[in-house]
Amino acid sequence: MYRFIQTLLMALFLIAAATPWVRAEEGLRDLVNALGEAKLSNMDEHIEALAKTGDPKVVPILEALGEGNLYARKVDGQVFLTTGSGSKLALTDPVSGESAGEAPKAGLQKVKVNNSVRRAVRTALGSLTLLSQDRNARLKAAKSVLQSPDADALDAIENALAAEKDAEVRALLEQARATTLLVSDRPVEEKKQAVQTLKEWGGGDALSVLSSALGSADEALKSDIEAALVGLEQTQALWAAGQNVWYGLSLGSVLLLAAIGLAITFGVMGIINMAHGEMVMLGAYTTFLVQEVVRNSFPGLFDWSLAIALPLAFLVTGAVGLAMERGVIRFLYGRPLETLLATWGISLILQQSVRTIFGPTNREVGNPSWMSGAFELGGLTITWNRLWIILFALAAFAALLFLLKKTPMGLQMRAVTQNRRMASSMGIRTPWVDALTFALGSGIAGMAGVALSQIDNVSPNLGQGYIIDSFMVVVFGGVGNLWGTLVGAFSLGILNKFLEPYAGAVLGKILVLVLIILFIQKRPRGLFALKGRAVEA
Amino acid sequence: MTIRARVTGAFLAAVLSTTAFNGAFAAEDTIKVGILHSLSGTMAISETTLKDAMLMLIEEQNKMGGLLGKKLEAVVVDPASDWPLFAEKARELISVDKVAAVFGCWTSVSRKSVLPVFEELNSILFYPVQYEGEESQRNVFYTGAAPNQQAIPAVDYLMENDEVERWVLAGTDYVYPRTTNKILEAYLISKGVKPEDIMINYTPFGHSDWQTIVSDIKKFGSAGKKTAVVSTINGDANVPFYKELANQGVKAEDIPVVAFSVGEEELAGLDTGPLVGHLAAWNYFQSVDNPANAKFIETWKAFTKNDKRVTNDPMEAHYIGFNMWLKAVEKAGTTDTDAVLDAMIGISVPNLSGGYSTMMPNHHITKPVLIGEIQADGQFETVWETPGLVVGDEWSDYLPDSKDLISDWRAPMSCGNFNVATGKCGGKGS
Amino acid sequence: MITLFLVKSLDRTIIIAVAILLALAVLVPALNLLTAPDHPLHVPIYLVSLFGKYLTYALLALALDLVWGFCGILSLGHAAFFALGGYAMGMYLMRQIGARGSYGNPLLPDFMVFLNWKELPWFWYGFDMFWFAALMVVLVPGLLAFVFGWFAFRSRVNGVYLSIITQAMTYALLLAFFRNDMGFGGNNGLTDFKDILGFNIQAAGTRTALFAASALALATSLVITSGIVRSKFGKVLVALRDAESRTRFLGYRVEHMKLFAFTVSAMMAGVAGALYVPQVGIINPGEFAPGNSIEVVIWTAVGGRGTLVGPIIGAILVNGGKSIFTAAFPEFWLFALGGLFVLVTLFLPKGVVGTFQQYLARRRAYCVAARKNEEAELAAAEPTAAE
Amino acid sequence: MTEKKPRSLLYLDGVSVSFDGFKALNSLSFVVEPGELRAIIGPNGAGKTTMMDIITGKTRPDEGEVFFKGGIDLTNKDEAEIAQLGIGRKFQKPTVFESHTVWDNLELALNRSRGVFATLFYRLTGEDKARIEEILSTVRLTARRDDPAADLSHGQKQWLEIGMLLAQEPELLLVDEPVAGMTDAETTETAVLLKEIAKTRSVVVVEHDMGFIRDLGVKVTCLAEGSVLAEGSIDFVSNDAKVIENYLGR
Repeated sequence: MYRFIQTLLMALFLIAAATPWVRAEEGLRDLVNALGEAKLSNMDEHIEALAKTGDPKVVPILEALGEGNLYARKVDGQVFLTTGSGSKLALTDPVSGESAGEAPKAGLQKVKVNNSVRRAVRTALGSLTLLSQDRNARLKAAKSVLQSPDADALDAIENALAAEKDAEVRALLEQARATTLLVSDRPVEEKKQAVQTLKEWGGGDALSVLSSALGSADEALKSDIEAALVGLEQTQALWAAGQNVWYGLSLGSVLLLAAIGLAITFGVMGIINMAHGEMVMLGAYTTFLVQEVVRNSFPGLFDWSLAIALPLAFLVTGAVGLAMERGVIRFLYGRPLETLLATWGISLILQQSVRTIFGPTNREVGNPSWMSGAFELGGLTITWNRLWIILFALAAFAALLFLLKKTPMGLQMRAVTQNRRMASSMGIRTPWVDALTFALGSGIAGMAGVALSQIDNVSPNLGQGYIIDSFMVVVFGGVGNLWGTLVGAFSLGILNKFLEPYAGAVLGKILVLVLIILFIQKRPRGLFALKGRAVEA
Repeated sequence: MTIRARVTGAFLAAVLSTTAFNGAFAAEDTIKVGILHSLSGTMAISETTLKDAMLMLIEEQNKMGGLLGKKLEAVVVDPASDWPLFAEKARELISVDKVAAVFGCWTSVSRKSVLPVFEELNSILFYPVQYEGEESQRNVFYTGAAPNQQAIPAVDYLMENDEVERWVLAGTDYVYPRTTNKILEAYLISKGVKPEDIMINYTPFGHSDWQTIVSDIKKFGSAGKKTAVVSTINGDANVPFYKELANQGVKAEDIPVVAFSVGEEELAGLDTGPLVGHLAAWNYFQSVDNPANAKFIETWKAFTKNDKRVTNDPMEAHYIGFNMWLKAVEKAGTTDTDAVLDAMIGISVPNLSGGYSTMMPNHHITKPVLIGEIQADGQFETVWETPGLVVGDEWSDYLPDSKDLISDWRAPMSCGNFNVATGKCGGKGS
Repeated sequence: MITLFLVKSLDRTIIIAVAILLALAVLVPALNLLTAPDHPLHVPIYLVSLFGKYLTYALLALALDLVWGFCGILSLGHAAFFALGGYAMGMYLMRQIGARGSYGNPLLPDFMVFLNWKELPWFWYGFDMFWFAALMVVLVPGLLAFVFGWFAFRSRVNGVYLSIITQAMTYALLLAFFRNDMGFGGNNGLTDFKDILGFNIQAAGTRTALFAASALALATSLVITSGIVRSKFGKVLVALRDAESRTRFLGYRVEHMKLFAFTVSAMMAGVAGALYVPQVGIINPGEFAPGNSIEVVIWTAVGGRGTLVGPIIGAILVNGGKSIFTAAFPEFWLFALGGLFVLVTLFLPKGVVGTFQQYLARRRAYCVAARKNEEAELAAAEPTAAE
Repeated sequence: MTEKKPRSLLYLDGVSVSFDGFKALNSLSFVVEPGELRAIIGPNGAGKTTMMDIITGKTRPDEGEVFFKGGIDLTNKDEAEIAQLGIGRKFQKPTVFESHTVWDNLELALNRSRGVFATLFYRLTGEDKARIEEILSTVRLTARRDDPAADLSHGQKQWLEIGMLLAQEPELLLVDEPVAGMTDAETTETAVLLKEIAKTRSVVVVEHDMGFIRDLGVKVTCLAEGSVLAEGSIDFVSNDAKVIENYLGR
């Protein structure tokens, strides 16, 4: 399928030298227009033909094709590059690159693409752009040849390697060359060299390349590959354990975020707040609303939408919390089990309100660019959104700790929750402090909602999924102890992730629950229980 | 403003249904249609839309003069995603409200819960959702897809088009994924796929931490053979799953994911940019280009007063089921259950994907199967279509105990589980 | 000894409640079976099943009240015992289907057949016999409660910690029963029942009989609970609810007391579940959902915890309301339900029955005081102890 | 005090316990003879309540020995067992069963079999009835026998609790600040009552009220910082220099 690359340069020369430019342009136009009539099944042949021209104009055309921006005009079958969306599209002539006006969408027929077409486009673009002027284009090209090794492309890769100056691209090309070498019919000596390169490269990808090469390798090569594999597998196992820890931390940070507000309302104030999950949900919906406004009015600010949503979510859910405390909960102090009933009722009301206002379906909350994608750290794959969520959870925790331990406000809160009467007789306005503490807990839950909107559904049911886990974390860590919540969240997260590969996701979760139950038998007041003379009489 | 409109709309709907409930003073010359979809609880996310779709279909039909000269009247109840409550509400609809037919249920368990009620009280249920098959009941019409109308064509497509050799069957741990995966596993092995090239994974409902599983999929897919994921992951868990796929950089060109429970509604909650090219197999997509569908979408948007509302496959199933029921009632001249049950078989109505769907003797319908790729705008683009219509196969040919069973509700057989090997009705027959 | 125990259990309220239940057990089936459908007194089968369901809920609420209202153990996992009882009954009903399933397999239930199970798992053995299933209905929840309580009460887990781990228990069971590998039908649970003790489960006669059985079970449980509560043991329960340490220092083994109450309560919940399943026709893991357990708490709170008829009235009120509202205001009933919970906790902290009792007690006290005043005025006599 | 006294009723030797680094009891040794009435004084935090917690099984000592009636090791028994052995305890804050009547409170406290089934099928005998009546009159609550305990005054609750302890028939009674919050008249009466009680059993009283202790006129132990500071008659102790510095002087 990729045999054309071998003849690519030759064809380029021949066409460029032997035919007048006009004919080349007309030929290109025909090829492009042919795309409009092509079927999905024979599309790759057309792409191949286009790539064979070697014409740099082909690059934007193929890119547009891959992105689904290529349309054929229904009246004359002319194919155009398009931009924009909605009922009218702006057309660009593929050959001249000039604007060709606008056309209603109804008069255009999209050139259909599917995965195999996109793959063909990617490969074609890869070879076409290996020698591009643009460093990023070369980088992308190197990645794509690495992903689809083809013996025929080996020469092109070596040519590109010879000309390449950029270290990063070079490294990729080296790997691509080694990977491709293994599937080529080059001599064993060169292949041994390639195995070495791959071994030094390391990581899961090298492992998979080598293990798939093992099956078809010569006897002479086999021992080399096997040796390389042993080393790679060992390091890979270590990295896998590290990766698991990372997943555990990441899950733990989600648990921490979900539970941290509850550590205030439940842990510190003793309110069994079943509406806690709904506070998280309201925070997520605030993010949705902020993004709606940003999308419609200030598209440039999209990357900032989360930063805008954070304080707003805090205010919104804080206000809801304040209203809840003033309206209901303040009548129930000292009757913790009854707060459970009332807040359960409130959670039903909040859920149904959101369902009525925003509809029952999921709402779209986008990831800003700095929260999308992943990067490699040694053998670890770290996704940006998880990293930010861990950082955010820790920051929220630190801020809360600071607020409670180092500020007058925090002192008052602790005073009131420890001894209401005493605090009140010392001039602290206890009702006010109660209300603010509850609002604080709710507000933090709202901020957690902003973060969770990045990884989970934004639907009226969002909160329900977290409420039980949150209670488990707070109880496991020890009610009334923020550090307990922190340690509890991360240890449950990591435990869960280490059980998951052996027991599966479902059984793993059951095991964690059983372990919590057993743990509470051992330490009936949680991990970080306050020891001391029981005040109970 | 749209919010206010929706609140008033919902309020009006509530008032309407209140009057509907107080059936005592409702006019006698209406035909009542029961709508049994969860409006609260976990399934409200999917089912509320179907309730709205039914209200729209009934309103449209009334504009065209109703049925048998009478107006249709919708009776809406909320079974609240609580399965035993489904049974209670079904009983209430049939014996208190005396509805002529019920359109409802989403999950298999809700259908299982109401089955005995429909059987006992002899009424009709239209069930609009793709399901695991292995059932054919006299009082139920299955307008959603059976596994052979969704799962098997999707796998065929991937095998032919993308030359997939390694398969990940990922599902939520409940009956539909379990059965579908059993069928697919048997099917794949019959196609020469080696057992070690099939990875099966189950997760709990509402699973939200997909890091480990997605990285396992990546690892499974990097063994040098073309790999695809067949996802029977249920509603709620899909958004975090796709978000994790996007973030870990699993591209459709490398490891395509084909899903059977992800439709336009589910995509509405996602940024589909990074997901372009992942697949879904359905019998209908909103993007299908034909006049009937265009009109349907237009009516829907007008009815919901929201031009961002999307349509999806189960809505189309209700559309087909409702029209079939209308036609059957007209043919029978009465809403009497037995007469309608007889009249239903063989009824053929236009579907929204540009053809006709027919009610087969096994109470399943014929449908085209479409494979669509996710687009950046949250729609699907059809990339493949079965050449003709596929008949829903209630008893799968790929499960050892069900391959001998057939269903035919026409007299004289009138049997939901006729065993062709023993020639007796009632499974193996003993 | 036992008779004394039972006689002591009967006071006026209990006698009235039991009488009403017994009357219902006779009258409702009679009115359903013996009157014509258009007769003004006819009770439609729909209502029979509905109220039969409410009665099993009432029994569940009563069971919870025994541990929560009288013993101070707020169990957020009582639905688990209910569901286990239900599953035991469901397994019996499944086995009764026999070869009438879709696949005609005489031994295996349908869901096992199409998931390719080859033989019946060991824990399904015996469930083809009613006596065995009936035994399991009380034994399985009882045993779970005993083991769970043994550990928890011995370790002195109490208050919210206990509530949360009971919730963890039911949640873990929920996840476990969702697993198809467990052999309980996964998410779909057990359904498609045909008959019970040889009677067609859909027949009106069977339904009314089940209703009567539920009413009888509730009446019996009411008498037993009342006996427990009115015995010295019951007084110890209330004592440890109010002052656990004091009770301990008086020499009572608080953990044994709690364990007994918890186990009895779980068994009652199991019976409720077993009666519930044939009436609704399905049992599935959804019954284990933590939300269900919280709802039971709410029924009890609405009716009045720490009273015996309270939970019964609460369960019927809330569920009746739910049945009406889900049909009358399908989009708004959650507001009504949520609002009800908030209002009850705020304004009727003792529940409907508790508040009513309080009102009666206050009136009585007022009358006594008034009488005393009169007497004092009349003769300045020595005030006698109020009777 | 280190030699073993097997005939003593209660014997504590070298008992230490600490909470999060704070040493509540520091090698405390303490002996009570049968039939003795003993008063314990000491500043706040001296370990008085902790000592009671250890004797009654609520807290386990980190080290040290606790024996009852010579050979019964109390450190491995829980509250219920110890109570059944015959050690009664009155809390600092009056703790009675508020939702039960005065009568029921006493009935529950009665020294009868306390198992699950024994209580389930318990029947009030004439003998028990008479015993309760007797205690009621001892603690002067006969008139209020059918009132809920919650309705009693503070002093009456203290008395009811003492009555419950009497019903329990312990051999050793630990009483924590019995006169806190009582009127002078009530205090005097309580002293009389305790002396009365001490005729038939040993009593250990923790109290701050020096007047009350003088009324009792018994041997006094002064605790400070978790160990015994001084022991002897009230005059001896109140003249001890260390006691004055640590406690009385303040």
